[in-house]
Amino acid sequence: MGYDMKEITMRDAIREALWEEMERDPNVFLIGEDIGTLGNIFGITTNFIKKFGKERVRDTPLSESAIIGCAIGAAMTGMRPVAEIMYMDFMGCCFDTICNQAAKIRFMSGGKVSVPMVIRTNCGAGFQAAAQHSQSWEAIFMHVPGIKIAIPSTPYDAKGLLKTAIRGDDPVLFLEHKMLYFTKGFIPDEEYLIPFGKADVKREGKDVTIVATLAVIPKAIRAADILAKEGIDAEVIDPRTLVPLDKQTIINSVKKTGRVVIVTEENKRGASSAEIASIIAEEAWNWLKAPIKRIGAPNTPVPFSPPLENYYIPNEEKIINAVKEILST
Amino acid sequence: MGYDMKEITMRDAIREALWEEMERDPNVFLIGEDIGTLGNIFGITTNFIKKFGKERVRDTPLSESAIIGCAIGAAMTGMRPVAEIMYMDFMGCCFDTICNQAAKIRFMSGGKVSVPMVIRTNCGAGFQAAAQHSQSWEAIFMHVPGIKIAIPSTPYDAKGLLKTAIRGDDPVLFLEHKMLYFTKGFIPDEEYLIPFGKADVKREGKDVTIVATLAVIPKAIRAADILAKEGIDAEVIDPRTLVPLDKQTIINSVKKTGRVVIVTEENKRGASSAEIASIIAEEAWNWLKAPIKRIGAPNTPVPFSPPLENYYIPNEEKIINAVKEILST
Amino acid sequence: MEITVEDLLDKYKTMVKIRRFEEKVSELFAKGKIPGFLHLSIGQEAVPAGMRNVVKKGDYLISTHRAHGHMIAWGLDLSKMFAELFGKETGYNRGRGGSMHICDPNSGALFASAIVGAGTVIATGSGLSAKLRKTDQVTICFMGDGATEEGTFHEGLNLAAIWKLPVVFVVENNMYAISMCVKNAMLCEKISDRAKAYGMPGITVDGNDVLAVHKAFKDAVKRARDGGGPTLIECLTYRHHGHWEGDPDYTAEVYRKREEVQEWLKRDPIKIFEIKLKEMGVLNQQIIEKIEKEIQVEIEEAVKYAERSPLPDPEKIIEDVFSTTDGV
Amino acid sequence: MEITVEDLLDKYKTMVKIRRFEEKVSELFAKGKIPGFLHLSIGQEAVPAGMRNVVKKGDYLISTHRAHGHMIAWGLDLSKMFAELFGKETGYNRGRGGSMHICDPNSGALFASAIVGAGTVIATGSGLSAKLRKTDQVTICFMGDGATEEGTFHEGLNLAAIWKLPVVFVVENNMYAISMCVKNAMLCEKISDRAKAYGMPGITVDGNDVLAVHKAFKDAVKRARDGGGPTLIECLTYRHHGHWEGDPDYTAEVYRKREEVQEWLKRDPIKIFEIKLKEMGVLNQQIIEKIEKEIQVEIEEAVKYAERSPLPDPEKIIEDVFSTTDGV
Ligand SMILES: Cc1ncc(C[n+]2csc(CCOP(=O)(O)OP(=O)(O)O)c2C)c(N)n1
Ligand SMILES: Cc1ncc(C[n+]2csc(CCOP(=O)(O)OP(=O)(O)O)c2C)c(N)n1
Ligand SMILES: [Mg+2]
Ligand SMILES: [Mg+2]
Repeated sequence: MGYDMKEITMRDAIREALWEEMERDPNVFLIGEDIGTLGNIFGITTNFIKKFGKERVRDTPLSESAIIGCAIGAAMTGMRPVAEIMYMDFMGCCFDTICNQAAKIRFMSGGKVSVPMVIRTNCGAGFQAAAQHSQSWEAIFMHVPGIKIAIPSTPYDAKGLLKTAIRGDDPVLFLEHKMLYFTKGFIPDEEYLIPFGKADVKREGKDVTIVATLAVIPKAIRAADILAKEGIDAEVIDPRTLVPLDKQTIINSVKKTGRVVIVTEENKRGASSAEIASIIAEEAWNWLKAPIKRIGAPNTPVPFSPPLENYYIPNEEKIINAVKEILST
Repeated sequence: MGYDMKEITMRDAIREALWEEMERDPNVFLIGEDIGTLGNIFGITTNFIKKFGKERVRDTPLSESAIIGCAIGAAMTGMRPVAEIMYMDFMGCCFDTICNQAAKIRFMSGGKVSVPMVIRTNCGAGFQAAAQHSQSWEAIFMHVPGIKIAIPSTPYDAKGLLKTAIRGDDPVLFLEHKMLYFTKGFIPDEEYLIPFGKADVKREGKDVTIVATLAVIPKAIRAADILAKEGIDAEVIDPRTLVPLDKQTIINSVKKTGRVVIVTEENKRGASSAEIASIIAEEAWNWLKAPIKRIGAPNTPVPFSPPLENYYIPNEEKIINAVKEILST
Repeated sequence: MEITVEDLLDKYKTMVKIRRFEEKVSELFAKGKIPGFLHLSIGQEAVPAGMRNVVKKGDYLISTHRAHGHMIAWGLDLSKMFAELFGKETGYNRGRGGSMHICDPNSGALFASAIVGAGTVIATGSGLSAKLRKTDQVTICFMGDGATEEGTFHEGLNLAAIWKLPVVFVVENNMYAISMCVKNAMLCEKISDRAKAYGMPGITVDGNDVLAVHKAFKDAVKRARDGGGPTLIECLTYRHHGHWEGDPDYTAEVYRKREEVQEWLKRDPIKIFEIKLKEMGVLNQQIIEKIEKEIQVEIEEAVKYAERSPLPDPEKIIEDVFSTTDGV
Repeated sequence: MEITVEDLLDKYKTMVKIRRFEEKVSELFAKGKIPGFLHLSIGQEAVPAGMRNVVKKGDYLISTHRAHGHMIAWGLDLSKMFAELFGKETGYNRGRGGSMHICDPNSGALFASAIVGAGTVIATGSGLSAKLRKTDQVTICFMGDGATEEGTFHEGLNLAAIWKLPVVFVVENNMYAISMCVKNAMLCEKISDRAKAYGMPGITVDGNDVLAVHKAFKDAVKRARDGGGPTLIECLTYRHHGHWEGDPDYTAEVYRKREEVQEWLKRDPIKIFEIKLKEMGVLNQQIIEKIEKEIQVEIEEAVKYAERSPLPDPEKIIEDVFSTTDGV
C-alpha cells in the first residue's frame, strides 16, 4: 500500500477511527451506555471522555430507544452521532426506533432530510455469554431498507469502514464481532477510507469460492490454507458491507470457480448467506458446477455451555468438509 | 372434503377459530389494543367481549412490550394467551420481548417450561397506509429461532392453522394479510385442524413451480390461469407455515418442473424467498433447468401514493414475465 | 397575560384554518379522493394554535399521526399539504408519506411518526443538537394521551430531564387512544403527574382554551430557551370525529357515549374563543366572514393545485432510500 | 414486627449461604473453572433473604442477570446451581443458560432474563394468570436500579397497576448500572417515587437491613395476595464486587470512589444482622460456626456434584427450541 504500517488490534483500530473522526469534525459525538467514565466494556472508548469531554462522550441511562432516538434527532439537525448499543442482542430494545424511524425518515420525507448516524455494536458468540449476549442479527437489518451495514473482519477494514460510515449521510449499522476485538492486523499510518459496497478477496483461488463474514473470515482463511495442502485452491471473499452488497465480486468469483460455499455465524435459516446464495442462484446459475453450499449455526438460541457453544459456532472443519463435498459433486 | 361447506371471508374464518377455541378451552384469552370494546379495527373480535367478558378479552394500554410480556408470563403459568399486535409494523415496539424472551425461554430453561402463546397481527401493503403500517416482516421472525410462523392465504387455511396454533405448546406468529380479510373461501361446518409444516399445492402444474405466500397466492393463481391459456402449466405452492417449512413439497415440485419462481410481497433483499431459493439451490440443484427467479418488493420503505404503492407490490404481470423468462432459458 | 390583538386574531384564524382544512379533507376522503388513513384533529385546534407566536424560526417540531393542525400552525402551505394527501409529487413528502407523515424538515417541522410514542425519543435528539451547537432552538414534541403509555415516553422524558434538554412535550389528551379511554389506561389522576417521575415540571391546562394553552407554551418554551430544561404540558381536549375517518364510533357510539360527545361539542374551542374575542371587541361578524372567505379561497386554490399536480414517478422511489442509489 | 426465632435464623443462614456460594463462584471463576459472564450480589444478600418465609409454594419469581441470591433464597439447590455454572447437563438449565439465566420453573422460579427490564412485563403475565385462574399466587419481580430506566419498566408497572395484578416489584438499588450512577440517570429523589406515575404504592427501605426488607415484603405480598394490587419496593444496597467478575472498577476504582466503597463495606448486611441477632440473644459464636460449617459442607458437595456431572450432548440442542423438533 505504499504507507508505513503498524500492527494493531481490531479494538484499537476502531478506537483510532473514532478518535480521529472526533478530532476532525466537531459535529461527531458519541452516545451510549458506559462509554464515558468506563470507556466501554471492551475499552474501545477508554480516555475519550478525558480528551473530548462529557458533552461529546455521553453516558446514557439504560434506555436503548432513547439512545437511538436521540441520535436520530441529532443527525437530522446537523450532528453526526455515533451511538453504541452495548450488545447487538439489545437492538431488540430499540428495534422500532432503528427500523421504523432511522431507516425510513429520509424516504418518508420524500428525500428531504438526511439521517447521518452510525450505530456501533458487538455481535457474535464465543464468550459463553449465552442466548441474550451472543447473537448475529445482520440478516434482520439487511432486510430492512434504509440502513447500511458494515461487517469488518480485520483491523484495516474496521478503521477504514468506520471512517466512511461516520462521514456518510445515511444510517449505518457497524458490526464488531466480539471475538475479533483482540485479533491483530496491519494498518497504514496515513489516513485512509474504505468505500462501502466493495468486497475484498482475502485469498485468491480458482477451485472454489468461499464467501464468509466477520469472525468466520480468519477461519475460512485457515480452512483454505489446510485445503491448499491437499491441492484445493479456495478463494475467500469478504463482502465487508452487506448493504450495499458487492454482488459483482462474488459473481465473478463464482463464474471463475463454479463452486461456492457461504459461511456465516448466523442461525442458518434466513441468514445473510441465504440472500447471497439466492443472488448466485439467480445471476450466476449458468456457471455453477455443483449445488450451492451454506453453513450457519443451527437454528437454536446460542447455548451457554462450552461444548454446546463450540458445536453451535461454524468452524474450519465444517468449511473444509463442505468444500470437499461440493468438489466431489 | 366430505363436509358440508360454507363460504365465508378470511376475517370471519379467523373470528370463528378464536370463538371456538375460547369456547373449548377456558385457558384461552385475548389481549391487545382495541380488541374488546371496539372489537378490533377490522372487526375480528366484534362481540367477543359480550360473549366472553372483559376478563378474557383484554383491552390494553398502548404498550406492545407489556402485551407480549403479559402473554409470556401467562403462557408460562398455564394459560393460552392470544395476543394481538395491531399492525405487524408495531412488532418493532416489542421486538425484544418476542425475540429475546418468548422465543428463547424454553431453550434457555433447558426445555423445562413451555410458552404456548399466539401473536396475531396484520401485515402487508395495499391500503395506502404508508411505511409504518404496511410491512411484511416474516423473514425477520423466520430467522429468529423459537417462534413458529403461520401465513394463511385462504379462509380455510386461516381457520385450521389458527386452531392448531392456539392448541400448540410453542410461541406462534400468526400473520393475517390485511388485503385478504375480505376475500372469501369455503370452509367445512365441521371442526378441522391444519398441521404446521404442510405446504398446500394450490394449483397443480408441470412446467414451472411458483412458490408464493399470503396475498400473493391469489395473484399467482390468476397468473397461472393466464399462463395456462398460453399453454404454460404452472404449479402454485403455498407453504402455509414458514416455520416449520415444508421443504419437501417445494423440492418435489422443483424436481418435477425444473423451474421455479418465488414471489413474496416482502422487500426482496433478505426475504423469506431467499431462504426458499437457497434451499432449492442447495438441495434440488441437480433438477434445475434454469436459474431460480425471485420476485419481491423493491428495497424501499412502503410508499404512500397509489401509483407508487402499486409499483411496489408484486403483481400478476411480474409473475407472468418471470415465468416466461425462465421458460425461455 | 400580555397578548396583542394581532396575535389573538392570528390564533383565531389558525384555528379556523385547521378546522376548514380538515372539513375539506373529510369531505374529499368521503368522496374517495384522498387515499390512506386519515386522523383529523377537529375539536383540538386550540392546542396547535396556542403554539403560534411562541415558537420562532429555527425551532423544531416533531409530530404524530394526527398532525394536520400542528403543521398548519407551524406555517405549512395548504397547497403542498393537499398535494401530499393526494399522493402528488408536489406534496411535502413527494407522495411518499401521506397524511400520517406530512412534514417539512426545511422549516424545522422535522418528522411526523405514526408509531405512537416514537417522537418522544427523537425529540431528545433535536434538543441535544441545539444544546451541543449552543443555539437557543427549542423542540416542540406533540403526542396523544395514548403515547404516554409507551416505553419510549418513559425513556424520552427521562433523558430530556437529566440532560436538561430544550424540549417541550405536549400531550393532547383527547381522552381516548382509539377506543381506550385514558381513565382505564392509567391510575394517576393527570398525565402531567407523570412528569414528576422525571423530575420535570408538568402542567395540565384546558386544551380547548387557546389562551390557557398559549400561556403554558410560553412558559415552557421560555424555560427551555433559557436552559431550564423540558416541560410536560397536558392539554385536555376532545376529537369530534372518530379516531380515523371511518371509525364506527363516529356514528354508532361504540366507545364514546352520546352525552359525552354532546358535552364536548358544546365546548368547541373555536366557538369558545369566538365568544371571548367578541366580548373583548376584537372580533365581529364582519371580520369572521372575511376570515372565513379568505380561508375558503386558500383551501379551494390549494385543492386545485393539488389536483393539477403530477403523480410521482414510481421508478424513482429507489432514489430516496439513501443519499445515493448505491446499495438499494 | 412479629418474627420467630426460626425465621430470624433462617434469614441469617440464607444470607451467609448466598455470600459463601458467591465467594466460591468468584474463586472458581478466577481459576478459570466457570465460563461466561458472572454478576455477583455480594453485599446485597439482605434483599432476597428478606423475602424468605413471606412467599409460599405456588408463588412466582422473575429475576435478572444478578440472580444467584434470589434463587438461593427461593430454595434452589446449590448442586444444580453449580452444575449450571459449570455448563453441565445436570444444571438447572441443562447447561443452556449459565449464571445469567439460572431458573427453576418447576418451583415457580420462572425465568431470569439478562435483558435489563425484560422481567417487568413478563411478571404482569404470571400475575394476570393467577388472577384469571383465581388463585392467590403472588409474583415477585426483581430488578436493578438501571432497569427502571427501560421502557419495559414503564409499560409493565402501568399494566400491573391498572389491572391490580398480584405482583411485587423489587428494585435492588445498588446505586449503579455498571458505571452509571443512578443519581446521574434520574432526577427524582427516590426510585420509589416513580410508583406514583402508576398510582401504585412505592416504598424505599434500607436494603442492608434484612428486617426492614422483610417488613416491606410482608406488607406488599399481603396486599398482592388480598387483591390489593402491586407494590414497588426500593431496597437501598450496594454490591461489593465489580459489576461483573473482571470489572476493572473492583480494583481500580474507575467509577466508584474508594471512600464510598469503604463506607458501604462497613455497612455489610451480614455483619449488621449478626450484631443485631447477637444483641437479641438469638445468635452466638458457636451457632455461627455451626452454620458456617454446614454451609461449607453443602458448598463443597455441591461443587463436587457439579464437577462429576456430565457435559451436555451438543447434538441435542435442537430438542429444546420447540416442544418437538419439527421445524428447527
Ligand atoms: C406503537 C403503536 N401502537 C399502536 C398504534 C395504532 N394506533 C394508532 S393511533 C392510536 C391511538 C393513539 O392514541 P393517542 O396517543 O391518544 O393519540 P390520538 O389518536 O388520540 O390523537 C393507536 C393505538 C400505532 N400507530 N403505534
Ligand atoms: C437492555 C439491556 N441493556 C444493557 C444491558 C447491559 N447491562 C447488563 S447489566 C447492566 C446494568 C444493570 O444495572 P441494574 O439494573 O442497576 O442492575 P445491577 O447490575 O446493578 O444489579 C447493563 C447495562 C443489558 N443486559 N440489557
Ligand atoms: Mg388520544
Ligand atoms: Mg444497579
